[in-house]
Amino acid sequence: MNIWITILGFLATVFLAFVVGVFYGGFVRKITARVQNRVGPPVYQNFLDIVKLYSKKTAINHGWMQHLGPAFAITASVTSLMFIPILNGTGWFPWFENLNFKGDLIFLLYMMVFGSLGMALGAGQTGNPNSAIGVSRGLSQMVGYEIPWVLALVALMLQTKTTSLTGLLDYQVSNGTWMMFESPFAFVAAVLAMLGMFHYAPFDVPFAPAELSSGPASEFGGKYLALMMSSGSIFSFVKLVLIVDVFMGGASNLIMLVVKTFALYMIPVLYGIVSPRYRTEQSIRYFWGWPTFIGILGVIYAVFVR
Amino acid sequence: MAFFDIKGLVTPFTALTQLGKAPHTVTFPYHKKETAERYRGLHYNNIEECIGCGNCSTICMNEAIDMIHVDGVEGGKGDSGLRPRVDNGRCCWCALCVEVCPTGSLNLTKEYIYVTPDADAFLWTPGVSNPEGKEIISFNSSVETSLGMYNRIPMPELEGKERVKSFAEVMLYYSEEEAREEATRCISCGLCTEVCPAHMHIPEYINAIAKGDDNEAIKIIYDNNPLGELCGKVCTRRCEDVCAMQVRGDAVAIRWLKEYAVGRAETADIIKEIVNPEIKEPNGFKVGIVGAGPSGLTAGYYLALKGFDVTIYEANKYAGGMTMYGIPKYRLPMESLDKQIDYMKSIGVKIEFNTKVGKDITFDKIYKSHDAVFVGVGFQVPYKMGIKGEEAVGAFPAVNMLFDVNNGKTPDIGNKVVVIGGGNVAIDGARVSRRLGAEVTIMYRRRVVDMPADWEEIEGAEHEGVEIMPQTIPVEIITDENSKVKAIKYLKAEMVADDKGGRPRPVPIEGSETIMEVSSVIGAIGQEADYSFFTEEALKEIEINRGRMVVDENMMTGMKGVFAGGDAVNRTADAISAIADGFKACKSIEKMLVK
Amino acid sequence: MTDTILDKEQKLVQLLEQTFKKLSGKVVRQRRVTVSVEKELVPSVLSYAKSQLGYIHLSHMSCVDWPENNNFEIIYILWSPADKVQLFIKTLINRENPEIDNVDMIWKHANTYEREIREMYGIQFNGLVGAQEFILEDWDDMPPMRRDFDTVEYVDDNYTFRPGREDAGDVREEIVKRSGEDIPDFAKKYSRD
Amino acid sequence: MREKATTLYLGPQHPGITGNMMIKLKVEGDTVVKAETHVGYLHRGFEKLMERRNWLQSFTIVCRICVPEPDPNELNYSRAVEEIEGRTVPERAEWIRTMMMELSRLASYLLWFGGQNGSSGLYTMPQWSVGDRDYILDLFEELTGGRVYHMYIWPGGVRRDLPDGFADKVLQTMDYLEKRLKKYDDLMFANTIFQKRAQGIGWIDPKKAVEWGVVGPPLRAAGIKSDVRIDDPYLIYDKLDFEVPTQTGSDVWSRALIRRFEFEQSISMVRQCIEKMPKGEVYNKIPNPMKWTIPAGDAYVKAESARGEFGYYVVSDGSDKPRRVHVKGPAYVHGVTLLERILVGANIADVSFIMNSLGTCPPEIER
Amino acid sequence: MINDKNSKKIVDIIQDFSRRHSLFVLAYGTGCGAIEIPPTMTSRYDAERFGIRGMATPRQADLLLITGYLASKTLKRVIRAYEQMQDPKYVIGFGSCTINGGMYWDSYNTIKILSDYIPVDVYINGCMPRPEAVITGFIELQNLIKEGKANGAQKYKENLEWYRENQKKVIKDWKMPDYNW
Repeated sequence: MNIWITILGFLATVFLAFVVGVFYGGFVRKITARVQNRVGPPVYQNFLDIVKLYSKKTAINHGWMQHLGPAFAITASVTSLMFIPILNGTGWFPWFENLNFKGDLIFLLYMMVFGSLGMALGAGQTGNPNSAIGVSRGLSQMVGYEIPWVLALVALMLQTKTTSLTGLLDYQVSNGTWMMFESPFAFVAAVLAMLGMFHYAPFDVPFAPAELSSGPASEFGGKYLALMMSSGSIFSFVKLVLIVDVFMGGASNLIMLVVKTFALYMIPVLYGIVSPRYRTEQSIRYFWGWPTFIGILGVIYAVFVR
Repeated sequence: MAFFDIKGLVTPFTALTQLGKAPHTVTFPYHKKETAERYRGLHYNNIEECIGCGNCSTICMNEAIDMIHVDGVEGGKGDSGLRPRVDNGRCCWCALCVEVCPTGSLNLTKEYIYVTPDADAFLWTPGVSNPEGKEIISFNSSVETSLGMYNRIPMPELEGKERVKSFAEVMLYYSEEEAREEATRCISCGLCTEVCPAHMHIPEYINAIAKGDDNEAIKIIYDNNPLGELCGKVCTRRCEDVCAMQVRGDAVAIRWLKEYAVGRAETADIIKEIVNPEIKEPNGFKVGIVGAGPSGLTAGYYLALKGFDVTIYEANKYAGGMTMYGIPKYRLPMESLDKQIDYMKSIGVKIEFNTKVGKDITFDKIYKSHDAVFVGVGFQVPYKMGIKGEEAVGAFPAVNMLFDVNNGKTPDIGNKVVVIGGGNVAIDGARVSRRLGAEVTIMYRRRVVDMPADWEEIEGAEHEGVEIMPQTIPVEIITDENSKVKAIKYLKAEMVADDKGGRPRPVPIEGSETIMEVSSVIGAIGQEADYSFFTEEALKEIEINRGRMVVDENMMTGMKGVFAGGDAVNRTADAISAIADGFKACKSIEKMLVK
Repeated sequence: MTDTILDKEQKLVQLLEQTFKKLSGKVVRQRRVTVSVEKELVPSVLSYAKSQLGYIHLSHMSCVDWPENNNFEIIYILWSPADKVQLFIKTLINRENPEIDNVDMIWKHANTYEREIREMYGIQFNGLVGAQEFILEDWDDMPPMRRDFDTVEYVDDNYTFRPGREDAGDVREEIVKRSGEDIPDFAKKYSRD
Repeated sequence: MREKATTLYLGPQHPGITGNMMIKLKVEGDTVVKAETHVGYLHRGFEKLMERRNWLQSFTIVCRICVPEPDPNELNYSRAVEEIEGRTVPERAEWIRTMMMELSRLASYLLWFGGQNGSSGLYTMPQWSVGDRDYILDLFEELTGGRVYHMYIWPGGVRRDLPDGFADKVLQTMDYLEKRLKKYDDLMFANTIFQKRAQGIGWIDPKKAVEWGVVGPPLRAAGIKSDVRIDDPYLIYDKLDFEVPTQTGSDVWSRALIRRFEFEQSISMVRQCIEKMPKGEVYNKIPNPMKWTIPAGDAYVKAESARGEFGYYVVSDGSDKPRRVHVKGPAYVHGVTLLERILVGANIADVSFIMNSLGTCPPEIER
Repeated sequence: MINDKNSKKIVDIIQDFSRRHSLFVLAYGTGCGAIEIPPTMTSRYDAERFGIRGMATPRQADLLLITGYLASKTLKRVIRAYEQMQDPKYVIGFGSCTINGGMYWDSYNTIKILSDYIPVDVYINGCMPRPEAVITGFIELQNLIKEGKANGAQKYKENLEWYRENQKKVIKDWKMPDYNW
């Protein structure tokens, strides 16, 4: 396979992820607005925001680590994207699967944390106490939701006896089933963990505006913020596709992909619209409660029942 | 807390049902919500209705309102010619300016959006900047809601039936409380001072009364009017015609407030103590004044204050001129005039009574022995009525009758009197006749509204039972064999619009001749001056035009050193103009001699 | 108002006057009593009212400047939920050397009032803790709530206003100009501002 | 292990702060160990300005003292002036004033629902309740001509009578709010997460509450039935039928419940006002405002605002300007000493939450 | 192609369009006009329709709303916040107080002319401006951006010394970090 086609294809993927992610953001704002009895911004509003932020002059310097933070974040999102099969089977972009390897699920787990850590370092550098507190909250919360999340994935791995995403996809496609039916407990645990991953209420603890201005992002404006928003958009797409791939049998074409990811996305979004924010320890306690319990159930189910 | 609160988890999701409902949003600017009927938006001022009193500017604690000249607004009597301009960089839209606007010309509109990058563009002249604002007036004030005090404190007066029994004063005048309350009505704009011939400091003394500083008020009044009590009782008060409160309500009772203030000082000594005038060292100049009427007294008073040696020559026994002899005592009691004249005497004004110039002393002598002469002779000789039978017994001019009555005589008028004329003198004549016990009818050529007399006087006369016959032209006095008045023949008249645009003229109706039996006919159609005391040389230099002396802006006649004032000079023919003339002449004399 | 209605109030005044010799009180109206005390007595009167008479709520505390008498008046307004009576406790302190004991051990929130009064009037409260600066920042003029502090003068010294309004006229002056009236100086104080 | 204390400045520019003030927090980990309120960012020197303005001019600036709830200011100022002067108020004006006060309480509570949830992160609630508050502001606009600054209640009565058809509009709005209150219940009060956030937070010791000067909903949440409307009835509250709810939790949750129940009471009171309002004059006219003097004297009047006892101490020296107007807002006692005390030991996540529950409004602290 | 003149124009147009339609407002209620910001931002008037939303920190915000009077104590913080904001940045002055002192013209503690201390792009009339007026102000600002006239920040940089001098007149104890421009 031509390396150039791979790179081109990869760029197309990033572009797709970016566009879909940003549009999703726009839809979320629109839906939120409608629940709140108002009209809301146009769906392309997030594009304008990002373009504008990119066009802003940036004259902040809090040391090199601050510059690296958003860079880490976008690197993490893009790298994760590289390892996730967007469409399964031999669809339009067969080369997407090339970067997958055995054990990439575990690699992804690390990769997804990497961005947050990068951000943490960058935000820590700014010297803003709000950032520091936000980072520590974000990391604490991550510790919370990673447990059910990992438990859910472990359950799947145990059940399908593979640590590769493609393996998981193949398993679902070949068996003609979705893992959410095969392993319901793991799915529930993963969805509950996902609530935390998306940082919508009640788990928007790290960014809590009324408490910490905007948390880690407090000192980031202009291009940095644009970078963070782009990375966030891509990253939310990554997370959605990952769960779709893992639990919902992937998608064979783009329309299916959009339908599945959007349906999945609505869970944290709608929950977020009607919920206040947890305190940090409440959030962690939440993840260590029912989600973890269900995750353990999932593992037990995988080991003993299947 | 339940271990697992399912209701608490689920019920919040019912909020999502709002997703399908129409938004509550007012999609401004595509859809504009109508503002309330009384919304307080940008100002609108009806430039024509506004009188420029500046009350809005005063009430505004933000000093947001300036009074400025606006193109096309000239100003004039009762209009300062200034219009409010609002600094929207100060305004807080409290609308107090609207609440205190005495004319109701200032309003707020429904328009409120004004956005600009130019911070200097927030000066807003209501009515000029938004001429279309009249249609969208929202917050306005009516007489009921406004903070203006439009109703005059009613003046206590004697009952009509009581009045005719004696010559007691009709007006009982304000008590202290009433005066304070009436004085608070004044918004101190000062529009009145312009039309006052003497330019008295009206807002200042009213404010002093409102604050309870009566003595200060007296002092302010005496600053340019030494006959405050006279004016307080009988002034024609043109000031009240232009009062800002009069636009939507009753004018402030300026005259009565003045009466109240000067009435506080009961004797000449008290006046002197309160006014405490600064009398300058004698400067050696001598000024002679002919006639102790209001103009002569005023000139004398202020000249005396300035150190002149003043002598007033008065033909009669008492000072006061026409105010003394022409105004009935129920309006102006004798004591009040005495008090003022005593006060003047106390500061050094000399008055030679019973000294008729031309008879007891020649004008020439006066002219030669003084550095300046002021002539304030007034109009004393009544006009003839010019109808048949005027010479009859029982037909006499009102002035003469009033002179007699004020001198303590009781003229024989019989029991049925007709007064001819519509001025204050006519009313005085009528009311005096009423007090002498006669049935009185006033005949006037025009309508009642056209009568030059004060409406209060007219009303007072009606209260006292005087019958007014408007549009009536007497043509003949019928006498009996003793050439005594027996009856009067008159015509009814109709009002015809004047071709030249003047006021409507009465035209007799053919064949409406009526005869009324009367015992006396009193004519009150005007007076003229008697200039016979002037020497011929003087008359050569002093120009007399239509019965009045012609003076320059310094009140000086054609003869050097001879000044004139009062009724014999100006057409308005009232006491306050005479006082103003005297004051002005005093200044001119001082300028001529001292500086 | 008959005496029986003011019973409660009069009893309160009597009680206070008996307990504290240097205290004079009067019933202003129903539900309101004013007493004047020496400033030394204030803490004891307050704590007595609070602990013995049931005036447990400090509604308000204020200060009024009376430069003509050369003193400040400090007012404590107490409220008794049981009696439903407002008790005004007033004391005068000298303007030259203004100090008074603080009472924030009796009511905690008196601290806030005292800090404000200290800053706004320059009155020293003995034993008051809390940062000196409360509302103002870097204030180097006279305490602003004193009557002799002229805020307009201060504004003129420190700030400017937008130009463009110099053409403003005054109605009275306009009339005076047009008519040639001459207002004497002693009358001017009665003219409209 | 003792963590290193960080200094955290909450404000003045901070989305979690109500208005424009600053709380300097000493934080160890997530726990506040010391809190210091810094105010003065909104100080305009009202009381000084009023010394320069005459009795009527002062009326237009008092409402600016507390922006979210201007009406108690107008009412208290007017009542204080009336008390010193001995001016009577027509009965209809008293009813209209009462209705204004209750409408303003509703508006204030709606804003508070928004603020409380803005700090808790339930952003749907502010969007709803602040949007609904606008309907009350529409009523105010209709009645007074102003949305926020009404300048309507003035010495002697109220400025204008009710416009035509106003009563119907009020009743319609009350029906609407009642309907919406059910939605608020579902979204906010029944919400497990909100309950978890609010319960046990910001506890005020009921035994010390009075000593700390606590007033209004926080005091009633501590189980003490104290309300100026029943303690010292003003306007026509003695003719209205209403209850004063109390709670015993003395935490944010109890305070929220108090406000929720009072919301219902206020709706009912507004309805009663509309029903029972007599006909007649609304204004006992004052003299020419530029010459209006008030005899010497002083008065302290208080009213129950949405946040508690709102007091005005007015002193007249017999001239046309006030000698002293001293405003005591409920936030004056809540926002400084009380807040500083109950924030100690709180989680930093709850600082803004607790501050909102006390209804801290900085403009009335510093004025 | 990128260096082509036409394409550059297109980039500019997109950039201007997004600048216009995405205005992040600094959540700082400096004065009483702040009470009309919640209605403007929430469901009844919903300024988010125009891409206007609140931002928590100055670093992220484009638009500073001076909602009425500024106490001199707040002015210090406002200047700090303004200088922390990233270019391009705009200021809207609300109501009378920012123009000529407003009703606090004789107060010892509030500034009178805002544009002496920080540059102001748009003024909105009112005390306080209604949400409709506020939205009109936003639209006016959008028009100014379109016309390239909203260059207050430029002015501030060019006349920094003049502004500093004015600022120091009011802020007596000048303890401010110099922000890297």
